[in-house]
Amino acid sequence: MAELTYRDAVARAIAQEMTRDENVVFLGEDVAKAGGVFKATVGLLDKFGPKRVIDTPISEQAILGAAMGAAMTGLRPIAEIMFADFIAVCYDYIANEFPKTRYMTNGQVGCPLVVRCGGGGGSRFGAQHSQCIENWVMQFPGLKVVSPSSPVDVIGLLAAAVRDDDPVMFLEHKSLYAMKGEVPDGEILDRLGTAKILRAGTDATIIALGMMVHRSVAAAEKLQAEYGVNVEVIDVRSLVPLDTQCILGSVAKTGRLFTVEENPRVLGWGAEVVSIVADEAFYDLDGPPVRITTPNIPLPAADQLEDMAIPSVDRIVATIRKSLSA
Amino acid sequence: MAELTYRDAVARAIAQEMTRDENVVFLGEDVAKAGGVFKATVGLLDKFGPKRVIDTPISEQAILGAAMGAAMTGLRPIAEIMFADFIAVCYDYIANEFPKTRYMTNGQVGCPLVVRCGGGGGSRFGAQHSQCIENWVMQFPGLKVVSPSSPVDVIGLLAAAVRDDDPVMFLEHKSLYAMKGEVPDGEILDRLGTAKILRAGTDATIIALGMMVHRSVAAAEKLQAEYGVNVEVIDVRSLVPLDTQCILGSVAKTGRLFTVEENPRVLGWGAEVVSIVADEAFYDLDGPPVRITTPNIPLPAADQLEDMAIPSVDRIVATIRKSLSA
Amino acid sequence: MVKWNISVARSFAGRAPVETINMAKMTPAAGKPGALPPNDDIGEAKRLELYRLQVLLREAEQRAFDLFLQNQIKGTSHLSLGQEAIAAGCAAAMQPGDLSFCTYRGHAHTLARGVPVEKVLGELMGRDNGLMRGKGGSMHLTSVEHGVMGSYAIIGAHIPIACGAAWRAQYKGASDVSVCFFGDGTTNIGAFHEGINYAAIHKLPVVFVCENNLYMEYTPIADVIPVKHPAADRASAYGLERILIDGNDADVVYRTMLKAYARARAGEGPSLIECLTYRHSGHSRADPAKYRPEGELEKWKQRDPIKIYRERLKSFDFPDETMAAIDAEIKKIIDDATTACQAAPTTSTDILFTDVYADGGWAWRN
Amino acid sequence: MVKWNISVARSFAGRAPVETINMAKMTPAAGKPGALPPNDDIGEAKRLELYRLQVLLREAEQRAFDLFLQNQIKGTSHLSLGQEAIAAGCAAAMQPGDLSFCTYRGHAHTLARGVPVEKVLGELMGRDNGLMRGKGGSMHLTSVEHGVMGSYAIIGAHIPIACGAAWRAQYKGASDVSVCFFGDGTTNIGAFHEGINYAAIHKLPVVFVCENNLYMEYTPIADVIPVKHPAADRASAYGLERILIDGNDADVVYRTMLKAYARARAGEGPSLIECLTYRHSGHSRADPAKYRPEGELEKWKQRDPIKIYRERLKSFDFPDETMAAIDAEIKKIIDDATTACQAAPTTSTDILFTDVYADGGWAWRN
Ligand SMILES: Cc1ncc(C[n+]2csc(CCOP(=O)(O)OP(=O)(O)O)c2C)c(N)n1
Ligand SMILES: Cc1ncc(C[n+]2csc(CCOP(=O)(O)OP(=O)(O)O)c2C)c(N)n1
Ligand SMILES: [Mg+2]
Ligand SMILES: [Mg+2]
Repeated sequence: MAELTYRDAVARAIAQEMTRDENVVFLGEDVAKAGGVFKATVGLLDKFGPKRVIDTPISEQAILGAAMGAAMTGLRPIAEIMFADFIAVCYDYIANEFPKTRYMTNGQVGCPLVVRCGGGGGSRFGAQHSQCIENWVMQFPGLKVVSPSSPVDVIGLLAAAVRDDDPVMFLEHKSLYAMKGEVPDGEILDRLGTAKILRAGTDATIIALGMMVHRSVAAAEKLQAEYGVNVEVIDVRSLVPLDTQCILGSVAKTGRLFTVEENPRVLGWGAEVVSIVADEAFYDLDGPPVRITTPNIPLPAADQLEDMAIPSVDRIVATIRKSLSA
Repeated sequence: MAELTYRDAVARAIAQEMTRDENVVFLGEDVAKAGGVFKATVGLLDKFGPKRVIDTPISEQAILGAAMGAAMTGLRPIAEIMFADFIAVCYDYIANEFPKTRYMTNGQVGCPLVVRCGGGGGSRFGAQHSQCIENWVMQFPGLKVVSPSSPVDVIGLLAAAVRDDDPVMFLEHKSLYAMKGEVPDGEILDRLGTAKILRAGTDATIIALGMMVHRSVAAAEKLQAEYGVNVEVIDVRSLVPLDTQCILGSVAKTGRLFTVEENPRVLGWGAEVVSIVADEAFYDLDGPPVRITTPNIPLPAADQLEDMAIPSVDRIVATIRKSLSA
Repeated sequence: MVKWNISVARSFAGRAPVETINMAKMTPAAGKPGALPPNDDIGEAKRLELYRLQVLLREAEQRAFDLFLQNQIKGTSHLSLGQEAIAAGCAAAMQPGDLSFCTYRGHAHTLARGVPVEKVLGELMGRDNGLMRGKGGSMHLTSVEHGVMGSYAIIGAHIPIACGAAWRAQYKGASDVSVCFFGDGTTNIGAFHEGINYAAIHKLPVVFVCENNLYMEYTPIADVIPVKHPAADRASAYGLERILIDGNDADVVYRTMLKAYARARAGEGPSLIECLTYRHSGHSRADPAKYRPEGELEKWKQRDPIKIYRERLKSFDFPDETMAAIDAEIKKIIDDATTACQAAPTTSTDILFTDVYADGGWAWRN
Repeated sequence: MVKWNISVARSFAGRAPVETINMAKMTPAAGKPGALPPNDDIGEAKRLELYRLQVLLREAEQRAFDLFLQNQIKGTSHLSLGQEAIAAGCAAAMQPGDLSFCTYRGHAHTLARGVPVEKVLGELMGRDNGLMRGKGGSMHLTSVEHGVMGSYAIIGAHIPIACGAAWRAQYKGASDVSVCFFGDGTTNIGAFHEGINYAAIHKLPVVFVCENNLYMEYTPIADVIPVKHPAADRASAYGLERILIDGNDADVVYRTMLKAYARARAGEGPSLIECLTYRHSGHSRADPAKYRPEGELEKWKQRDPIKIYRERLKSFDFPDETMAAIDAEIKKIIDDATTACQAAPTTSTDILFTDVYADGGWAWRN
């Protein structure tokens, strides 16, 4: 058991998988010699050499396309797209190539690869370098979408993503890179599609992801301590596959659903969760399902503006209190 | 009053706007000399000349980027991206550039342009040429999203889109190009953000878009005729801005909500509609809100497979009957 | 109007100057009239294979076209009629295990690798005997067992993908070459630039074949590029040699590819080869190709690759019966395939829900 | 290691051969020692402007860096320390109404167009007096009134956008030129290829300025291109002239740009100009730039553009006091701006919800 940062957990996970399987290769911009602009891949080049850890040109389409061609023919590439926002310049692979290949070829061709990127706000980077992009990528049948909120989940879920035979978007959160957490020694392997109940509760269910998990837990503690409201917090961890059973089970118990999302309001991942619950657990609900999100605005750069935009512990608390009339 | 196809309505709308405002220019692949691969822009080159109607290289990023630069500095470009699926190769403009520019510059720069494309299934074109992409584009604050279901709406909404000072995604449906409809003479100008109640009803509300509007109306007729179920059908027409009042008003009346979407199930636009209704009209709902969609699969090419994937009149009827136990 | 003067790379491997030849003055058949079937670098067997392949592609696509007209094939399709020398020459120079990456205009390249006509026509007809049982359709023909790693319908996407397959070969020390086909118009999309650059810096064993048929869908390529040759005139931007060849002469294509593949296998890196050609039909099923200047098609039909090749064989003293026998064999293959497809059941709809994910199903949630 | 031999285009407009000059052997100041301030093509006033601009950019960015260290500026920033000759030379050659399209590394280009230092520092500090009142931040500096049409943080996106602005000028018969700045690494992204091609075929009045500072973020450009010069060696792919200049000499930049702008205004089309330079600081705030080989920075500091320019002015007999007065004036401007920013209120949060849509608000539904 050691304390590790979320950042170092990335390198450890990649190293674990590269050691296990020589078909695992890693490419991206500034990932090798420099160890990544977020320093999340330091040491990999030294350990595995330039044949397996590759600095690329600023050519995101070439990165994802090459990863796909390699994956189709036997390698297990991990591709880094530095900031999640840059997925937009190579979106064809996300939308049209990775997820459709297996289906269109009637199962002849698979695409076992992982795309890692750092998303999310809190760094005062402005509208083009701060986005949570779950709702850019989860609508494609065939593509999996994972987002870890802790160092141990980074390792376990990234390992699971690398071993998965489907293409996986692995969405890290920039503001969590410095976060520390306990991590067991030895190999760590988790399962995609499994949500985690981080805090059991009876009065309401919060479904959260990434950085919002931590704010949700803090909000739940505050709701308990200050208002006697007992909220269950679920770290959904993986949007595709989605652990619907866990979500529905919790709502069956609490009767109330809140999603906490970092993305702007319209068509965030929470809309899918709410829609599933509203359809399948309608009669379990004791009140409206509520989405707590960034408002429908691009993210501003200045710190006080950005802080106001992204859901805060206080906003989560206030929204839930108001909705529960607590 | 004349009968016009949806296809010809596109050309008429563009001509109307180009005649009105010489800042309106039109560019895209094969749109000028050939009149578009869907023949929706025939005659524009002859009428307005090669300075205003431009055949481009296969460079979707150049098309949208050039449209944006022109829009920022005084023109009113209409850009065609041939098949909606190709939005993926120029997605950066959709996700990061068009919608954020005004906000990031604190209002200094606007981006008044229209991107037209032909989407949707029914043509047996397979997984990369048949998609409805509403849920690729509606999650960006600053971007508007419109999709017409009839010739007259094509003209009125396209005219409104061209005159709008915000960037607008104008999503036409390939399978509707041949559809005919009555169109008044003279200038036609509609309003974005206004849904249309196509059929009044009392037992349930259907919200639909594009080709699904027609199937929804047919389903409603059948439900009425064969099962005595009186369904209200709303053509939502514009997802951003969204006519939430119309939707909420209808649900307040009927107590039941169904969305009919052509996209695969996960995180379709219907999830946003359902989430809004579940939150804001929870106590109006007499039963679960239900999304009728293509299943969570890429679209297959063969006709019998494609027909089974996309919501049919019969599937809409069956789903609603089952849900209403009618 | 088409200009017949094109530059042809004389020496491939080195940096030798390119030679400008006048195609109009070329004898359609380059062999010496009256000579015996030559045992030159290509040889008799390969020549017959090249002829057979070209006829096969021609007749299979002609049949696909007829079936469209009879509404037995739905959807769209993009034929390579007139461009067969490229598909034949490229495939005939490949070794088993080499990989093809095709476009929506992929029937010819797929068939040229040995995929049965029945499987291709079946796919177009949405039958259960189709290559992908109807799930992919005309634009996505794939047959991994024949090295056809897919047909890609988004312009340029497969250029980086082919790089990736070549990267795997390099990484594993395998000797296969990835061959990536695309058109003139594809050279203007971002993925082209990114992919070719990427291949060049890593010296990947990939060969990029640009079939310059003078048109994109309906717009002439000359209208949208500031250079004359969309691929050849850009090769130097990637440190590659300028290679421009006559794409209607299967021997020229074959020879050029042999060298390019050898170079790739030797670790010397990618090649970008522009083949000048012309499509006889419209861009796709929907296109009557009225945008072509009068006489252009007729001029190119004089340089029909099959006509050229038949005359070449004749000039090498192959007897007429040899070609007639091949023609007959092909006709039978295609007739049989058509009959088989017509008899085949349409795909059962249960496959709608298979192979979305690697577990074989479509479940995305529990 | 840096190689000092670079090719410099001697004659710009024509197709004259480029000349290889040895920068190491160049006297840092090209003027004749002892000569009077020259009334040559550049002239005394412009020379002082060029000097002043470079000092302004240097000092303003140095101040920005200091404010970061004091945590008065949050977020990231990308400085152009060492690259000032390009921003100064390009801006000094522009006319009012010409448009600049910058990147995340845009402070210098923004200031060079006359945007007040206070507005730029205010933006970096998230103050209400900032250019965009803190909504955009360092990477998105925009001042339409000064012709700064935005700073773009997604690599390459602004290349087609600049084409669009130039298209508008061409369409309207306006005489302004759009100038688009980007780095060496940006030449490998798809949008570069699509944009330059597009500009070339339409002969748009746009000038593309590639600041080759030898590095992308941390990776040397030489590691990821198969040619020597990422922009110059690719110009011919777009039918453009190869232009490679010394980006640390403001006079060279100024002269080159004057010609390129004139060419654009004359309807002769775009230019792609590669300026060889070096950044003294890391890529961004977070980067200590440890990846650079020993001695490289020092070598380039000998060719510090401001040092070069000050020596040139001296060699033209500008008295020390002239430069000292400019230095002092700049120092005061920057001190005053800093004080003003520190005194300015932070932006009130009500602007969080303004200008999402053209109606000034953020409502997307009724
Ligand atoms: C990204 C993208 N843009 C546009 C298209 C539509 N499209 C299909 S084929 C084609 C023309 C391609 O021309 P070329 O590369 O010359 O190939 P050819 O069809 O002549 O073989 C176009 C524009 C597409 N499939 N993908
Ligand atoms: C599409 C995209 N990919 C990657 C990045 C991250 N990034 C920002 S600056 C940079 C390096 C750019 O290098 P260059 O073009 O040489 O410009 P310089 O920073 O040296 O001025 C990279 C990779 C980005 N902003 N956008
Ligand atoms: Mg072509
Ligand atoms: Mg650089």
